[in-house]
Amino acid sequence: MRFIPHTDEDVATMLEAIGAPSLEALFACVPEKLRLDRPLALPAAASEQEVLAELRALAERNAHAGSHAWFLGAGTYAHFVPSAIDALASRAEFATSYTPYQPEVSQGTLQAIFEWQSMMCALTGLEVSNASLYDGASATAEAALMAMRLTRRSKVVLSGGVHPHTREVLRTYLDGLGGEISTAPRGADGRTAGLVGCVDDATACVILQQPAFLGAIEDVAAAARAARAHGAVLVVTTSEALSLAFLRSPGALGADIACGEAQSFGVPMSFGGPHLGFLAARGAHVRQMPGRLVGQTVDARGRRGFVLTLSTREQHIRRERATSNICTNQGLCLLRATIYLALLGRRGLRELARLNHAKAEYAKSLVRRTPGLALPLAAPTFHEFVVGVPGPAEAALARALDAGLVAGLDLAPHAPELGPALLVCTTELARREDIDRLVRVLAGRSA
Amino acid sequence: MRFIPHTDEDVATMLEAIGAPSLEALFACVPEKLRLDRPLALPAAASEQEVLAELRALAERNAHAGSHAWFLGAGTYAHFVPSAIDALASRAEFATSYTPYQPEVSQGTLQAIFEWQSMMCALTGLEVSNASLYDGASATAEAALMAMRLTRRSKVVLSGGVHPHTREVLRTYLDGLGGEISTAPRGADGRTAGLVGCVDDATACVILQQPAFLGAIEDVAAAARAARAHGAVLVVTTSEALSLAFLRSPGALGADIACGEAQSFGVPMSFGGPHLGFLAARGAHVRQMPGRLVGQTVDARGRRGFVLTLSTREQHIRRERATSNICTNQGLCLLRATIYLALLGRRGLRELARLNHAKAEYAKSLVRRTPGLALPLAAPTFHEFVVGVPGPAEAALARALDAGLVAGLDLAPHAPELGPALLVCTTELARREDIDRLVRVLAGRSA
Amino acid sequence: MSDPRERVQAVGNATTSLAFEEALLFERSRPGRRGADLPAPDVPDVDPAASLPADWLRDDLEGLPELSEPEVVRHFTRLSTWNYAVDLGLYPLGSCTMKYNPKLNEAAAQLPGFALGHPLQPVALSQGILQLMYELERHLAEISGMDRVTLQPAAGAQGELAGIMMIRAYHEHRGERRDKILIPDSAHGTNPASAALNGYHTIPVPSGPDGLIHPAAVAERMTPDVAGLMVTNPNTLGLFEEHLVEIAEIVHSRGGLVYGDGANLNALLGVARPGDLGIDVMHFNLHKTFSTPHGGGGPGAGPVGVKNLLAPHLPVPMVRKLEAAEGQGFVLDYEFPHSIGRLHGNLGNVGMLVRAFAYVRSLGPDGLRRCAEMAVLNANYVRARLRRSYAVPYDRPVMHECVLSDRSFEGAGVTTLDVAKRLIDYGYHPPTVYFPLIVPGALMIEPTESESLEGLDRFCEALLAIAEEAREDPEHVKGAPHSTRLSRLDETRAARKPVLRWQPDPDPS
Amino acid sequence: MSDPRERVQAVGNATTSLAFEEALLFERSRPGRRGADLPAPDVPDVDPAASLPADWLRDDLEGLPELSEPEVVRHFTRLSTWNYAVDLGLYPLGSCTMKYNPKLNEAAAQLPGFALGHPLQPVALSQGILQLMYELERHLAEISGMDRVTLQPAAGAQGELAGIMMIRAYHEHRGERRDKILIPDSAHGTNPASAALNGYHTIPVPSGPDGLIHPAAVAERMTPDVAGLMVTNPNTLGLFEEHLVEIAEIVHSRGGLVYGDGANLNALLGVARPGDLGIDVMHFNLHKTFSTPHGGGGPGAGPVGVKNLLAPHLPVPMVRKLEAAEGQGFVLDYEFPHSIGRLHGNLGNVGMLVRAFAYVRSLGPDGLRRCAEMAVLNANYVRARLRRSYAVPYDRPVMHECVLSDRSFEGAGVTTLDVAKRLIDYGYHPPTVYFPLIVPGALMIEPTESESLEGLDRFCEALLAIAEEAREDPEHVKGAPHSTRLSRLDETRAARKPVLRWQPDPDPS
Ligand SMILES: Cc1ncc(COP(=O)(O)O)c(C=O)c1O
Ligand SMILES: Cc1ncc(COP(=O)(O)O)c(C=O)c1O
Repeated sequence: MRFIPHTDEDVATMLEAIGAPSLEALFACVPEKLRLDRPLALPAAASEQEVLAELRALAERNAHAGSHAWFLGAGTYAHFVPSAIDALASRAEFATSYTPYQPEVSQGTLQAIFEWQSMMCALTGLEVSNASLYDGASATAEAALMAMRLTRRSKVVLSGGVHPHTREVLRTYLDGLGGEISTAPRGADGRTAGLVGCVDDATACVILQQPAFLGAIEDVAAAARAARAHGAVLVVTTSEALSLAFLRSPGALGADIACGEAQSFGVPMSFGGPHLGFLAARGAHVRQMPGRLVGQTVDARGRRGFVLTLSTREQHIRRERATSNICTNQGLCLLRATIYLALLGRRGLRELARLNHAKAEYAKSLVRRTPGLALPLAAPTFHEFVVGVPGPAEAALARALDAGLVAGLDLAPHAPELGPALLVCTTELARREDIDRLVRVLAGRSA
Repeated sequence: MRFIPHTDEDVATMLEAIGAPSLEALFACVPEKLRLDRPLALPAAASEQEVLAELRALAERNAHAGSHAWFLGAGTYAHFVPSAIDALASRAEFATSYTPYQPEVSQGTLQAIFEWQSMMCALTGLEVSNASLYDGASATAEAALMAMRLTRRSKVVLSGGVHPHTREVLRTYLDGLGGEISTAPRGADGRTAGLVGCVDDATACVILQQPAFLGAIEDVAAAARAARAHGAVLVVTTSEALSLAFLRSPGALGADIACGEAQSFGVPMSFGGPHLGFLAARGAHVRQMPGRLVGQTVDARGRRGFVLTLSTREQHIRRERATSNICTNQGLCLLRATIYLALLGRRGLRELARLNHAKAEYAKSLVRRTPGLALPLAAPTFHEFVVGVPGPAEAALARALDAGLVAGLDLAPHAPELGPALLVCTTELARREDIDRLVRVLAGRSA
Repeated sequence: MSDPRERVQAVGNATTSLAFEEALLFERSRPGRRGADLPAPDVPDVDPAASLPADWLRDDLEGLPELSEPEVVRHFTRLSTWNYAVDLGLYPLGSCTMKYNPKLNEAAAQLPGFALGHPLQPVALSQGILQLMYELERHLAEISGMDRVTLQPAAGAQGELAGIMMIRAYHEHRGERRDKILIPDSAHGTNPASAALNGYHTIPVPSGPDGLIHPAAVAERMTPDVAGLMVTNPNTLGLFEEHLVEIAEIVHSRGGLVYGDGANLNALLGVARPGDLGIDVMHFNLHKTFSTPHGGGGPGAGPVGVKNLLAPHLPVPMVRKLEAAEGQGFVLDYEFPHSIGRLHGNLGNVGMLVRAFAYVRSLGPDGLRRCAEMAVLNANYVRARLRRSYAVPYDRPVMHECVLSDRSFEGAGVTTLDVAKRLIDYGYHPPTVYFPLIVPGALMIEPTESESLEGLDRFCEALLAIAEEAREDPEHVKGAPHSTRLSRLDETRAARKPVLRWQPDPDPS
Repeated sequence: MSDPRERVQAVGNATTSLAFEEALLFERSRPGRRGADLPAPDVPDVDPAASLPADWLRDDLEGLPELSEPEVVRHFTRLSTWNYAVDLGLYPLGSCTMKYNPKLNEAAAQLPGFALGHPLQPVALSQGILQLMYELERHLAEISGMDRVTLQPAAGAQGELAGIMMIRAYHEHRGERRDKILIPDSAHGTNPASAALNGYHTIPVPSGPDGLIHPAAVAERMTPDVAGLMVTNPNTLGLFEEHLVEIAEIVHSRGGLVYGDGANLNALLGVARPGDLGIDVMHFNLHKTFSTPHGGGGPGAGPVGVKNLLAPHLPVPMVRKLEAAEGQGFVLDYEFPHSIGRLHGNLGNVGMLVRAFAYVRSLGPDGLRRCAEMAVLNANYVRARLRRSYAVPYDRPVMHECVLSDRSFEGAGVTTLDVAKRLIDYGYHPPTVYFPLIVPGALMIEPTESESLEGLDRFCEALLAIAEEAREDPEHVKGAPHSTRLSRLDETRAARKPVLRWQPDPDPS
């Protein structure tokens, strides 16, 4: 066993020092009859060479953003990841360390988290950001719970534009605390309609996704007014953090909590996880925030340093009264995102967002001009939008696949009322010629 | 330009400090008419995303040991590389540092080299090993030059079993110093024959490759006697360092210098380079050795440490009288090999060598039993051997390729006298079912 | 007594050396620098203001830095050198199982077929990963003695949440209203927090003088309004809950269920199975027992195993292998009528599942059992070597970790915190401190099976040297660490006047 | 004067911190441990003694260590922390061009289609790599103004060897016997060494008082038995050889050829081309100018460019693009009748070629020129900031590097070595020292274009602080480095009593 150093001699020496006759004896406290009297029924150990071969074979049976031209987004996005991120995030000092409980030997992780918090404040237009939550869906659920604590109310008004999975997770989380959810429907242009009607004085928060699941860019300011009118908290969530570099910040538009998924910032899609949930809020609400926070301080000799702080909110101190049960979070994904934002920087990130938008506008312009295809939703979009296709969406996807394209998400389960339609996303990875091919095959013409 | 930090403002500040009116002015010392008056005719800069896409496309147009079952060796071997090697050798502290001229900030590299030297002494059965040479071919040429210096003789007796490329490189290197080369032919069983006849009192060294290019295991002791009889130096070179774990060490069998290629120790094949030349010798000959040497010493406070030593042999001190002109060598490949040997260790490396041998013996046993195929050379082998095939070797290779196998090296250019034949190698990567398929397709039967 | 630096050098694990300073990204930023370049646009540029109100648009990203790639690389490389890590040395954080993280796992997870796959791509295009998940579920079920396992939870705490939700669903489904849950006083903070998120009131169960929970204590509290018991076995003292079966019977007999916190499963691998001990539902911490890296605070993965009685309540989707009749392959299965719903936005932290799968395949049944044996051997060895110099609150053989305390240093006024900080000077990460709460001044040491005999000896010599220092040179211990770039950071100040982000001009002081 | 540690902290680049000790592999070894496991044998085991005499076989590998994978990983991770590196800070080694090594290059080189390819696989299966090599040859030719470029040499010195061989072949082919070669006294040691390997006697050419070679000095020595001149431009003083064209004419007019040592090409990228300056043959150091990592001493790559007159003598094989008539693609070309033969066992250090190709593609024409401009700007800026505090032997504008000396500290008895070692305490790798030989106590500083203005300022402040220390606190400077794990290793002892390997019982002392 190459992972375990013990030789038989070592074992003997140690048993002797302990005063135990045998390894078996170390488990004397486990009642005889409860011990497993057989080897576990698992495949026998394999060598590194064999395990890698087995995993390669499995991996090769998956399609991925490297094997096809990729237009599938819907909450998980194929963006380019600069090589420096893998090189740095794989450094053992980052990857094989624990949560930075001991600041003297964890300043690397702590300073990086502080930098992340700072940049997320800048992007969300809010004063406090935590050090990650599991993913965008649980971050949104945590935001709702936070709003319920802040308002001591239990009603949540949910935009129909929130990602369906996020809505499901929200239901799962709220169920235990008697939170009730009412959903504001989608208007004809794709934006959330009739929010105002749903909000009342029992409403803890309004949850709006920006951009909406089907791509529409929502009117955050209007939602803020609707929420504020009843003393409710406005939560703006996003499943595409890059949109923060494109749109005015949620904070600036009146959101009290901004949360969501930051996988787009240098985290591989990896079949949906590990990704990176984030949550930012107004300074006044910091003590109700879930998740870890890193703060600046000084050491015994007055030198600047960083520590985990305000932990009285957390489970290991506050236990059943904690703001959340989260312990292990998404540290290394946060580090990747911090490196990503440092590389892209103040100008690069905005330019990237604009490029993503321009690709989508180009694709939409082709769709508009292509008989058989349609853009059923009129609202402006960022880099993702709905395309109505001739005949069943499944058939369109299959045609695209034959042409080496993963064309998008079949909306039949999510928005049947739109007829056969796909949710299509264009990031910087989508080359013009791929977009051209996509439009041709969706329209039923040969690639 | 993401690699260059200078902003226009920085440039202005710096020009001012220098007192230069413009960047152009910094090149005033370059006569006007000699300056390039146009941009270089190169493709325009591409983004990281584009460059990676371009390189992926090129890489995908190459076959490789991951895309086919691999039986091609002939001096470059497809062995499994433990994942820990990439993880450690890619650490910036190893990869982005220079030759360890300043020991106080280079102990990591220095200690690793010292460990490498120690292990190569153990493997070769000699007292001194250097810190790498470019590759096995140049290492063999350096060994010949070293022998010429040691003996003040200029005649080199070369076994016909030495890798043809190594022979060519040797000729290239010796040409400038008037070394003359005579070649001992290959005997019917594949081993070098008539060495004795070639050696005389003008012979600086006898160079034997172990195993020989066509796989035969040579009689090193006999060669040692032949060399010793005339005061010549015996150089034993290998293109498969793993054989050192299978066969009695060259030193133990009478070799004065052992050298060759250690790519098999965790260095990727990478189309032939960078690989890892090594050279070890008797202690008495250390001052005639080429290449860097690391020695143990103590620091100002008496603590053990390591430094580059005996540099008076080297070009930066001895200049035209140096033992070699080598400066930059194969440091990071040496590190990979050091990690490899540390992982495989005293037992693992021998077991691996035995496994390689067992695979070859299995393959040979099939070949023996297969009509149409033959083993033209009778001498025992390690993991590589010659297979006579029916019809042109090219056709056999093509058949194998259709079955997803890279079957070996066509020997037509190297040993036409053997008729249509392939040099076939089986490492631990060759699975039994692949070997079975190989034998079937070579025999002309369907895979 | 000798010079403090000499004492450290005598143990031979650590020294001091050159280290690098590094400012914040924002302080290194210079307008106009860039660390990434974008592909040349191959589509017409579009002014967003054409389709959107100008005041909906972002005009600037003030607050994001501007650096070149070399500066960014240097920044984070330097930061990394300020961290301690498993790859640098023994990391005895009790309850965290800081075992070696095989490099093979990382290589596997980085394969494009895993790293670049999309959670919503058609299952026909995802058969490789679905098979891996299917097999990993089978393996975890066998290891734990559970019937089904959901791979969705992103960490142990989310696993607890899911597990307690299933217990709640189970009772509700049977029309029972139970609003309390029993939790031992030695439990980890996530246990009560997860219960609370389910609306449960938590009833603490006191540990006995031997550090174990006793049937009587449970029986007394196991009233009809109690939904169940959350138990950690081995518990956070590193002790095997010897009465668990009897306790489970009590809970079951009164209609309750038993949740098992699997954080300490490493001690039981191949030796005993929670499912055979009366546990109905449990979580795994793949980032502990199954060697996926902790990443400075995650990501992890917290699969949850259940007995069949809870299977109808599992979160969806699960992975199902098609019956021969249905054809070949794997699909996502949503057919769980009484499911608690979805917990994760996607399929879970799949990248971590790949690593854990590689680990299980590498170890096999014998290797897994060897882990448990060597982990327990190491913990008992450390205990044996230290028990004469450190107070051992519950002085009996342990499983994978042992808990010491600072009681023996009260005289000298040296605390657990001091010992922990001083250990840093000797080149070791401190153990878990002040947990479990039932041990005042706890020092909780979990060496894991990855550590060698000599490595443990050196570690123990450091702790023994500190015990001596505590008596002979207490001030030096109280001033520790002396070797690090920063020493004793002021956590009170951080919390009293929180500075949680960098700002162009942060208020001074 | 202030406390030495405070002086270091004032510059703000470095401090001291915890570091780890680590013994030799052999000292950590324990019989029976293993760090790798082998695939289960799927073929019958074979006793080698069946086919080979027992005394030809290896019975044991005594001297190789036995460690588990975690121990090996820790060993080398700890070792790595003892190194300085470009990714940690400025690395001003003159003549070594320690520029930033883009991570993209590494990612590209690791693609299986590059890393796992075999040099002897049929060219039909290697079209991707052959195209890359073909294009890289074209790019290097354009950058240097040469006609053809061989990619075979493994490093600069092997490139020199190849280049001088071609010069020799050229003369021999024309029936001329020339056995001398001219080399400036400022040349790098590999130049004379490479010439000597060709059997040439080297005739030193003295540099003029301005640090340049002068036509007269060359004319004087350029006799009919001289094969040519080896010149480095910019030279090792960082000065552009202003008379090179005239000098080349002299050499050519007397039947000689001019070899250009391209180690300093970084200064000329896109600004001037050696081929336009009269150079007939030159080498490139891809590990300098083209950003491939130095790896603690290689591997590098040293392609050699030649004018057409030398092309017939190029080493084989070269890569050739098929003519339209022959079909599509690339082949290996052996048709060089007067080739000097083969230099490398295979095609060269291909992995480095991939990295250099990625670099050229990333920078393009403008980026390459920008490198030269910023490299020269940085060197002149450092010179400008230091020239008042350090002796500058040849005080004129420089190209990519500047050479200072310790003359100004003679009084205090502080030497270049002392300054170099003290610079370590400030967190910098020392410059190249005592080279070029013509400058006593040379400090040769090459910042490269990768360094920022603030970075250079901090570096200069360190050197200025040291200059002050040399006067005010010379003893402290002579004792440096004070911050490192080890200080001032005894090189004399190492050479006098060489211990070049670990042995079970190394003789004491
Ligand atoms: C005993 C115990 N339970 C639960 C947890 C929580 O697990 P996670 O951090 O994976 O959420 C931990 C983690 O420290 C633990 O030690
Ligand atoms: C001026 C000069 N020439 C030649 C060389 C030798 O190049 P390499 O180390 O690549 O063999 C060097 C390397 O330091 C150099 O600086």
